[in-house]
Amino acid sequence: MLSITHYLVLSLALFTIGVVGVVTRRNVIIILMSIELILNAVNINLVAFSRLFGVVGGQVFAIFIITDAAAEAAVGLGIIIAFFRNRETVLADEMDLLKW
Amino acid sequence: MNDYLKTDGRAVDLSNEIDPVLDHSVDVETTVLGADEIIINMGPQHPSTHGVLRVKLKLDGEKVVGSECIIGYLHRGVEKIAEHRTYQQFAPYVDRMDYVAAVSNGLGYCEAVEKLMGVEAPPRARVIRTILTELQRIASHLVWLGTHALDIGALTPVFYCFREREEILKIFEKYCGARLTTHAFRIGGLQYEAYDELEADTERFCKDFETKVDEYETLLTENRIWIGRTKGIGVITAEDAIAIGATGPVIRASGIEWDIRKAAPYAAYDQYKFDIPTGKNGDTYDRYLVRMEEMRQSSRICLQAIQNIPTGPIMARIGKVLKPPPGEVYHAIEAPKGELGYYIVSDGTAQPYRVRIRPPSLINLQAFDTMVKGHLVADVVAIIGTLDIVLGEVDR
Amino acid sequence: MNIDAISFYFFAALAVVSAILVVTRRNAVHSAIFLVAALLATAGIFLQLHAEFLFIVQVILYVGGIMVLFVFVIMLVNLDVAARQMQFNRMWFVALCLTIALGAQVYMVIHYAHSGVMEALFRLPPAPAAALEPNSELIGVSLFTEYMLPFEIASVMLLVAMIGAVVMAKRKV
Amino acid sequence: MLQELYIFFKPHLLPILYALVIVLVLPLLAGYVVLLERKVMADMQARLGPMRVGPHGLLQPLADAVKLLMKEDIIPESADKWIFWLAPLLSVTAGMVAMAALPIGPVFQIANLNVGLLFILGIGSMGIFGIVLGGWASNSHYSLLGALRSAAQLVSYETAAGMAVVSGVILGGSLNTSVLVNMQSEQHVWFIFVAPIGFFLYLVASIAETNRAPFDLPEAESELVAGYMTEYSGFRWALYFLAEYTNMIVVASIATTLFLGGWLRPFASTRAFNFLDYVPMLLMLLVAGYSLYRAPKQPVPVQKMVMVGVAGLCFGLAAILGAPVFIKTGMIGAMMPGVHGAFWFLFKVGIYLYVFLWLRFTFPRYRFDQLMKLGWHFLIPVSIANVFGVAIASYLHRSEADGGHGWNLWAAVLLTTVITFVIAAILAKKGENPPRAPLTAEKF
Repeated sequence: MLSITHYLVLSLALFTIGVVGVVTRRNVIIILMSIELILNAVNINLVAFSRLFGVVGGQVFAIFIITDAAAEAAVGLGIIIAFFRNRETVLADEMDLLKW
Repeated sequence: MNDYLKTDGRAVDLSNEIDPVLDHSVDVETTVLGADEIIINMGPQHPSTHGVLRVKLKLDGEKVVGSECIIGYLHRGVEKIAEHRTYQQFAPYVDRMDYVAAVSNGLGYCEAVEKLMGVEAPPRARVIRTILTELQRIASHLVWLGTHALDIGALTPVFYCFREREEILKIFEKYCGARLTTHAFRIGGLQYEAYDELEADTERFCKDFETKVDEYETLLTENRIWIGRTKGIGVITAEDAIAIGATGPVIRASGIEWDIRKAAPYAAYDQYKFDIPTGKNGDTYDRYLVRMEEMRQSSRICLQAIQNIPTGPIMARIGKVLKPPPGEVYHAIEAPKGELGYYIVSDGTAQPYRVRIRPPSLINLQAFDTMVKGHLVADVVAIIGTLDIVLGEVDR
Repeated sequence: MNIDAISFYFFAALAVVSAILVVTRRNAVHSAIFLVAALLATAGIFLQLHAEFLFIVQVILYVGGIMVLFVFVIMLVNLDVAARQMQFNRMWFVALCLTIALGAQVYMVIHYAHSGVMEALFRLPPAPAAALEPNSELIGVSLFTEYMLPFEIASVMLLVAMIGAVVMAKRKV
Repeated sequence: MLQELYIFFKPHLLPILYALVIVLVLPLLAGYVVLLERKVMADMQARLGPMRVGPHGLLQPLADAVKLLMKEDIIPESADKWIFWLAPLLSVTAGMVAMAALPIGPVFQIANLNVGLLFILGIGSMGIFGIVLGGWASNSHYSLLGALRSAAQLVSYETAAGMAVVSGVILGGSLNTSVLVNMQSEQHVWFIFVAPIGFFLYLVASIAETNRAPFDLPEAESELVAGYMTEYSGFRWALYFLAEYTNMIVVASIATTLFLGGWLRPFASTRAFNFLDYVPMLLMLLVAGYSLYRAPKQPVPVQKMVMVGVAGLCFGLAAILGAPVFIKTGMIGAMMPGVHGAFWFLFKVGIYLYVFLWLRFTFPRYRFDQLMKLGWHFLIPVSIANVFGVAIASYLHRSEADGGHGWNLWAAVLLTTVITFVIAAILAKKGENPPRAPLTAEKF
């Protein structure tokens, strides 16, 4: 039978993959995508526990996290576009100027 | 291609040169974001450049900041051909210039040669010429309306327009056997006598046509999308239009009442009452309204003309071999697209020394750059449509 | 093996495999497609957990909204050049450490699940499915009563993010 | 083992059957919608349309399908092969999966989801990936520009469409499609009459969402050749086409469910209009009669046979539709809601699609900036105002016991509709260009 452990392990796996992506990739867009993975891992936990305890709060928080992900994606991608326009690159380690 | 442009004498930035045959696409990445100004290439194989017009557009984002029309893809050397043909032999060639208004082309040429020779077509011929030319004007405007609306995305008017144009072409076919490149007139008059039902056919068509124009107008004139796509698009002021030498509906939409049918009447136009519609704003919408009204006026002229077709000969007395006296002549008529002028120099032989044609499309096309500046790429299509150019005439 | 378990393992495997592909693909568009797959798999897990509303929010917002934005931006910033550049920086060691640390946590979770103080929690049977029915109504009521303030704050945050994104991406400031 | 499998699948048998029916019938249906479109277009443009394949072009869709399948499958050299392969599939799959939650009659529904309406909207919006990825994978400028336009357009108009849907959901009080229809039956009114502006907004937004004229910018042939489909040919192109028509059917179904009373007969709860039950049968008999009348006039024996076949099919349908009306008991009588529900649902979907086609052949095309302006400056504000309006109307109408004011429904609706309309008119006025000098045709 499925227990909460299954969800925790899945969530941790996704989280780890996301973290590895954030740390190792150079492309900012893929880094942002990895962050989305991390947020998703958190969502799985929240929903699993919400189901475990029969309380709706976890799902509400998951909705907030998705909202947050939307905001983050919008602003992050806006910055990437602005950056690309000025420097013609999307690599994280070339974003090494404080202003241009 | 590059060689051609170089010898053409224009300063062309070869770094931005795009092969016209293979690549007629939009440089997307730079269009959307990249550098400040880019150059894109439209045509010559593009569905809405009405033939083989090639337009180089300088863009800032999607906004056009400059343009250059590159023509000559349909150049056949019509003017040069004229120097090696007799006067009569050359007459069919002019039909191939503005092929959607072949009758008007022929009228201009025939009258120019007549003027050079000092003869005049008999009254009957002149009236029949007027009727056919006005029908041709309607047909030409119908083609314009259909394709222009199609470019802007209205799918249906083109079929209605071609339905009515078909009736006109049937009249032509009955008259001279040809529909498109008719060669309807001869120097000195007409070759064919009017067929029996010409009056009846014309009357039926014209009476019917009044309601048909109203039908097109219900589809477009008050339509918000149509207004949005045409009002304020491609504006040219009266001063600019005069400076460029624009004629026809293009200049009339800018508010100048210039129509050769009134200014220097030819054929039988001095006998008929008609109005010259003019616009005020010189934009695409006004040009549309002007042309719509012109169709009504043409129909009005036809209805007047068929009331009283004089009897008599249809051909002036001229010889088999035309040898006009040495000299030169310029004769212009009001073709559907504007002033169509023929400048003919004769050296007294049976072949013209030089024929220079002033095609309205070419001169009006000069307005393109003025019109297109500051508009979006999508408007370029509308502006090409509103100029009503025929590349066969532009390139000759 | 009931349908519950089958669907869980299916979606979990799909999510993990797609997630791995997200961080390893060279081409950003491919990464984005796999991220879509991973997000859809997560949505499947939500459905398996009877969180219908969240499932549909995940599909509409994440897949239909955020990911479209991602794909859009990837296409705007021409990546022909970027794809040929080095894709990974030299932080393998850090990544390895993090992976080991997180892996240790996984082990601990499993370990505690079978023995130790927290076993009771892990053995707790899930609440009956009816506890969260009807799902969307419950979430709606909850959002507009208990979580009213966070909800408003979230909407203000979205507004701010929207304005921020517009300012950022505007052509010439 | 087999027994276990049977027990496992038993509750899913009927949905699987329905799904099979949809997957098999949908391409055919889409093909015939194309034929309908061509015929309607031809009629509006004073032409005949397809006439060669089968009598009156009735077999044209099959011929088209065969032609498309036999075409060479071209994948551009520099395309991203597997995304190029995947993209059309994504589009079609999204459309077909969205079909799962549609209530085609009270019986015929694959999955009666609690969040059915959102499911249709959400899954349907995934079709956008097929468009964007296809445009990108083609590695052609026209395709990419078309795809980007398409994506921007879909995302913009999805907001307005969603808001319009919300106005219906407020009235129905549920996201479940069947419940929504039942609510319309209970309240004795289709929601189009309660939220007319909402319906209108949804109509406009749904046309834009399915990339149909006058919003067909992504495929604007005078500007972009064929948009994201430029590089596609043969079967893959057919898949995109199928996806487009599937999406049309899906949005029409949403509108039907939400605003047009779903599977309900017109005046479903008024006894005096019970004679409308005969309409489906009579309609079919009419079509059958016309087919028989035309059959001898067909030039080729095969075409005569096809015509007779069509007549036979229509007679069969008439029998199916008519039997439950006359025999109200037993098995046959029980078929009544399912069969007639499906008929009325498809009938309304057909009318909605006809409006699509009608608009397509009447209007010119918007320019892209005008399209965006219409979406963001007009439709979205109006749709938000409309949500408020509908909410206020339903609050005023609700009985005082429920915390409302117990107004007459029509008074409340009239009030809020007029207010919303005024807001819309103000917005529309604001967007207009200043008045200009009129045309003058001066006498010479």
